[in-house]
Amino acid sequence: MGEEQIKNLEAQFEARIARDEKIEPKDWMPEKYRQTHIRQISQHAHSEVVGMLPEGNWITRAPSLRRKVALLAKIQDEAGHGLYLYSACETLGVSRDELYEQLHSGKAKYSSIFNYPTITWADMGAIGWLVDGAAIINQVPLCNTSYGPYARAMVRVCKEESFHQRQGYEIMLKLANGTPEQKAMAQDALNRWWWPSLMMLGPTDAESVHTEQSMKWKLKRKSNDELRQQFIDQTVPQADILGLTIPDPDLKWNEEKGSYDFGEIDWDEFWQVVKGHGPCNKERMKARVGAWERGEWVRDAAMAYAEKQQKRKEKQVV
Amino acid sequence: MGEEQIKNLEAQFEARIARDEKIEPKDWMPEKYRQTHIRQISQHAHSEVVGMLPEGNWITRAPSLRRKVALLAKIQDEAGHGLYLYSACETLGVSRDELYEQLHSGKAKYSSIFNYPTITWADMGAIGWLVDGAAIINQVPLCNTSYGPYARAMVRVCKEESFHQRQGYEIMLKLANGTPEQKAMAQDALNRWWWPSLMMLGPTDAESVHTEQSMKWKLKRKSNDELRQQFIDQTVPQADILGLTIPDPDLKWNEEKGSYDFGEIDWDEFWQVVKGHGPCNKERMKARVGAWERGEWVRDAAMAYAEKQQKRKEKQVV
Amino acid sequence: MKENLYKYILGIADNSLILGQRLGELTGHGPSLETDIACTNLSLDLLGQVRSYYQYAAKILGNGKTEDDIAMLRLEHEYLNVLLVEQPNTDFAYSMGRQFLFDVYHFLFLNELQKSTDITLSAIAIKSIKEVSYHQRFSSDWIKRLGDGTEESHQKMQTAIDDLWTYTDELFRQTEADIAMVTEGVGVDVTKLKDTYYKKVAEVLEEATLKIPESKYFQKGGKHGIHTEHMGYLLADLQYMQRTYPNMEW
Amino acid sequence: MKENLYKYILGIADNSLILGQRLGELTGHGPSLETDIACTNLSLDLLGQVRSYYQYAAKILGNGKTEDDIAMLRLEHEYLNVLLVEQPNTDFAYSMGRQFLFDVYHFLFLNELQKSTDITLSAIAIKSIKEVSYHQRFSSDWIKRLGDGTEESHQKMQTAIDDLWTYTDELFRQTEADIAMVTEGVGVDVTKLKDTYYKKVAEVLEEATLKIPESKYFQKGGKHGIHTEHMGYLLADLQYMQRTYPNMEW
Repeated sequence: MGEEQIKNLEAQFEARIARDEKIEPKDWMPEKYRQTHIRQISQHAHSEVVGMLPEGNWITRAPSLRRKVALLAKIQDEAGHGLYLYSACETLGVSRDELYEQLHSGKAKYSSIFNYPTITWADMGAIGWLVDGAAIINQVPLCNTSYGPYARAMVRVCKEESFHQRQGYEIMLKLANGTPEQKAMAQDALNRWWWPSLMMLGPTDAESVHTEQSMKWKLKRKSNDELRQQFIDQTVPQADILGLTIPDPDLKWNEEKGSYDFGEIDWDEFWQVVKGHGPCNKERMKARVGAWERGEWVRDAAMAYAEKQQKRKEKQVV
Repeated sequence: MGEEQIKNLEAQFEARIARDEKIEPKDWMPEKYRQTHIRQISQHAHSEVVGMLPEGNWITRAPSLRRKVALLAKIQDEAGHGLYLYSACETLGVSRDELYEQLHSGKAKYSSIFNYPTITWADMGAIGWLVDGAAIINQVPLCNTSYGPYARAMVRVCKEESFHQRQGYEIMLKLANGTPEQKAMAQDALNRWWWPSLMMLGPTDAESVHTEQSMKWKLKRKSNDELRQQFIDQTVPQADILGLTIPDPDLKWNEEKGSYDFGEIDWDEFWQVVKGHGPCNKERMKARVGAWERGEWVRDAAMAYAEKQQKRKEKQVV
Repeated sequence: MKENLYKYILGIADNSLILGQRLGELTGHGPSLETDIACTNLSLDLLGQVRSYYQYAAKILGNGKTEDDIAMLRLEHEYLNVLLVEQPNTDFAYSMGRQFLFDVYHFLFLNELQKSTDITLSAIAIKSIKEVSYHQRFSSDWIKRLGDGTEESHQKMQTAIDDLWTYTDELFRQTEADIAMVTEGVGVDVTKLKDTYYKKVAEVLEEATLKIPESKYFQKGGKHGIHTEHMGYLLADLQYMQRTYPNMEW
Repeated sequence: MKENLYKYILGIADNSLILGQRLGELTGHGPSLETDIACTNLSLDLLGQVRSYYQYAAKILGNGKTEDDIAMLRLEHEYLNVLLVEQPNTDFAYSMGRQFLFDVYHFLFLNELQKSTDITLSAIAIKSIKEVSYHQRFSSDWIKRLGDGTEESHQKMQTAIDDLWTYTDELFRQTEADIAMVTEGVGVDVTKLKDTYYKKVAEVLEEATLKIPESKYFQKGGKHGIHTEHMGYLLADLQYMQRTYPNMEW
C-alpha cells in the first residue's frame, strides 16, 4: 500500500471514530491502534486474573457462609471478566498464550493495586468499596470506547463491578456498625487501601503518557487527575456514612471549587510498586507462574485427549 | 575357611554370648547374626525417624509454650536416637544411605504404630504414655543384648524414653483433671491408641518368627505375649489414676494368675497396617521420601563444599 | 431435639462444606482460567447447598445457634464428613479424582433423598440434583481427559485414583443415626447404592483407560468424627475468624 | 502499666516466637537427620528465650494474663515481629537465608541488650547470647555450603538471599516505643547496628561466592503490626488450641 493510501485509510478511520462508529476486528486499523489496544485490553485482563489472588486469600477464612459464597461468586466473576477481555484481545490477532507469556515474563503490566496484601477480612470490604470503586470510574467511559469487542466486554464488566462495589461497601457497613474490634478492622483497612486506591487512577496528568492519543480513540475521556477528583468526591461522603476517617489530614471540602482538596500522594511509593518492588509483586507473579507451570501437564493432557477424540470421530465418519 | 573351622568359631561365639560377653564390630560373627542385627537395629532407627512425624504434626499447634518446647525437645531426642542407632547399624558394614534406601523402597519396616494419625493434642500424651511405655518394655532388655554398640545405644535410648513416658503421662494427667472437653479428649486418645499399643508388642507367640534364635542372642528375653501382659498389668493402674476407662470390656483382674485378663486383639487390623494399609502408611512414606528427595540438592551441596574445602586445605599444606 | 435427624443432616452437609472448602483453596491457582471458573463454581454450588442444610439443622437445634455456628464452631470430632472429601489438593489429578469419586456418590444419594419423607430434605435434594449432575459430568470428563490424555497425565490420574480409592468404601457405611433415619423413611439406605456406584465409577475409569484399583483395604472414621491429619489444618483456617472474633455478625 | 516497655519486649520476643514457629514446621522434613536436629534445636532455643520475655511481659501487664495468653491470644496486628521472620520455608535455602539474615542481627542486638539498664532484659540477653552465637555460626556455615556448593545450590541460595534482602532494612527501623526505651537506657539503638550488620552479612556472602543484592527497595510494616499474607495462616495454627479451647490449662 502506498503512503498516500494509508493516510487516506487513517483519515477515514479517525472520521469513523469521531462519528462514534465502532471499529470491528475485520475493519482496517492503524498498527498503533491495534498495539495500543492489545496493551490496554490485555493489561486489563491480567488485572482481573491477578486480582483474584488477594481476594482468593480469604476464601478459606471468610467469617460466615454467606460471605464465603459471595466472595467465591465475586472471584468467579473476575475470572469471567478475564476470560472475555482475553477474548476481546484475541480479536486483535494475538493469542492468549502469548498474552500469558507477556504477563509471566514481566513484560505486560497489571494493576499495581493487587501488589498490596490482604491482611484482614475488612480488606475484602475495602477492595470492593475502594478498589472496585476506582476501577468503575476508570472503566465506565470504556463502555463507549471505539473498539467494538472491548466496548461490549466493558458493558458487562461494569455492570458486575458495580454490584461488587455495593457488596464491598456492605461488608464495610457491617463492620463499621459492629463491635469495636470490627470497627477498628474497618478503619485499618481504609487506612491501608485509601492511598493505593487514589494511585489506581494513574499518575498525575503531568507525568501521564499516551493521553492525547487515547482521548482521540476514546480509550480515555477524562484525565487521571479529573478521575481522581471524581473518585474522592464520591467516596468521602460514603466514608462519612460509615463513620470512618479517611487517612488524609489535608482532606477538606473546598466550597469554591465544589470538591475536596486532598493531601499529596506519595508518588515514590507508586513508582516503586509499578517497577516491581511493592509488598507482593513477587508473590503474585510466583503464584501465577507457579499455577501455569504446575498446570502444564493438565493442559497438555486436555489437548492430547481432544485430538484423540477428533481422530476417533473422523474414523467414525469414514 | 573350612566348615569345621566355621563350626568352631560359631561355637566359641555362642559361648561368649552365653557368658554375657559383648560382641564388638571387629569380632568375628556369623553372617546370620550380622543380618539379623542389621534388620532389627535399622528397623528400630527407622521407627525413631518415622516416629518424628506424628508428633511433629502438633509442634505448630501445641497449646502452650511450655508444651511446645517439651515436644520439640522430645522429637529432637528421637532424631538423636535415630542417629546413634544408624551409627550402631553402620558398625555392621552397611551405610546409612543403604538403610534409607531400604526404608524408602518399602523393603525395611518401621514400627506400625506410627501409621496411626495424631488427631488431637491428647495424642501427644497418649503416645508418650502408651507408645513409649510399650517401647520401653520392648527395649529395656536390649540394654543387655549381646551386640555391644546396640546395647550401649539402648542404654541411652531407654533413659530418655522413660523421661518421655513420664512427660506423656503428665500431659494425660493434666487433661484428665481438666475441663470436661479436656477429659473427653484424653479418653478419646486412650480409645484410639490402646489397641495399637498392645499390638506394638508384636504378634502372638504362635505367629512370631525368629523368636528362638533371638532369645539365644539376647535380642529377646521374653515372648511377645509375656511382654504384652507386663505392659497391661503396668498400664491399667495408671489409667485408673487418670480416671480413664480402658476401651476393653473384657479387661478384668484375674486374682488367680495375679494379672489382668483382656479381650481379643484384632489381628486383621494389625496385619493390614503391617502390610502397608494403615491409616497413614502412605502419608508417612510420602513425607520421608519427599523430605529425602527435596533435600538431595542440599546434601550434594554440602558434599561439594566439603570437597572444595579439603582441596583448599591440601593446597595450603603444599 | 431430634438428635438423629440433626446428626443425619450434618453427615450430609459436612461433606459438601469440607469439599467446598478444599475447592476454594484452588481458586486462582488452577491449570487454566476455565478450570478456575469451574472449580469455583463447584465450591459455590456445594456451599449454597450447605447453607440450606445448616439452616435446617439450626432450626432443629432450636437453641439460637446459626448456620455459621454449626459450620464453623464445632470441634473436629463433631464434623461427620467422610475422609474422602478432606483429602488435600495434592495435584489437579487428586482434586479431580476426589471430585469424581464424590460426585458419583453424591448424585446417587440426592436422587434417593428426593424421595425422603422429610420435606425439607427432599426439597433441598430436588434443588441440588441438577447442580450435582453437572458436577458429575464435569469431573467425569476430566477423569477421561487426564486418564486418556498423555502418558504423564495417565500416570498421575492412576496414582490419584489408587490413593483415593481407599476412602470410597466409607461412603456406604452407616452410623446409628443413619440407620434410624432410614427406618423412618427420612434417610437414604446408602448400602443399596454401593453396587451402582462402583459400576458407574468403573465405566468412567474404563473409558479413561484407567485400571480399577483392586485393593480391598479401606479407611474409615470420618462418619464417626475420626478424621485424617489433614482435617485439623483445614479447620484452623475455616474457623479462624469465628474463633478469633466470637459472637459477632459479619 | 509501662506501655512502652511492654511493647518493646513484644518487639523482641515476637521475632523469636514467629521464627521458632517457622523452624518447628521443618521438624521431620529437613534434608538430613542432622539438619533436622539442628533446626529443632534453633526452634527450642528461640522458644525458650521467648518464654522468659513473655513471662516478664506478663508481669508488667499485671492483669493475670500469662505467657501463653500473650503468645497465642493476640490479634494479628498486635504481633510486632519483623516481616523477615514470618517468611515461609519455601526451600532449605530460604530457611537458612532467613535464619542467617536474622541471626547476624540477633547477635548484634543481644550483645547490646546485655548492657540494658533493665536487669531482666539484660539477664535474658546474657543467657541467650551464647545460643545465638551458635545459631549464627550454624546458619553462616550453611550459607557458605549452599553458596559455594554446587551450581544448583548457588543459584537457589542467591535467589533466596535476593528475595529476603527486601526484609532486612526493617530490622533497623524504630517504633516510638523503641525510641522511648533507647532514651531510657533500656533499649538498644538498632540504627547504630546497621553498618556492622551489612558488613558482617557481606563478609559471609562474599565467602559464599554470593552477590550482595543491590536493590534499594525494602519492605516494612511488621514492627507496626502490618504483616504479610503469610502471617494469618501461621497464626491460625499457632493459636488453634488456645482459641478453640479457651481458658484451659495444659
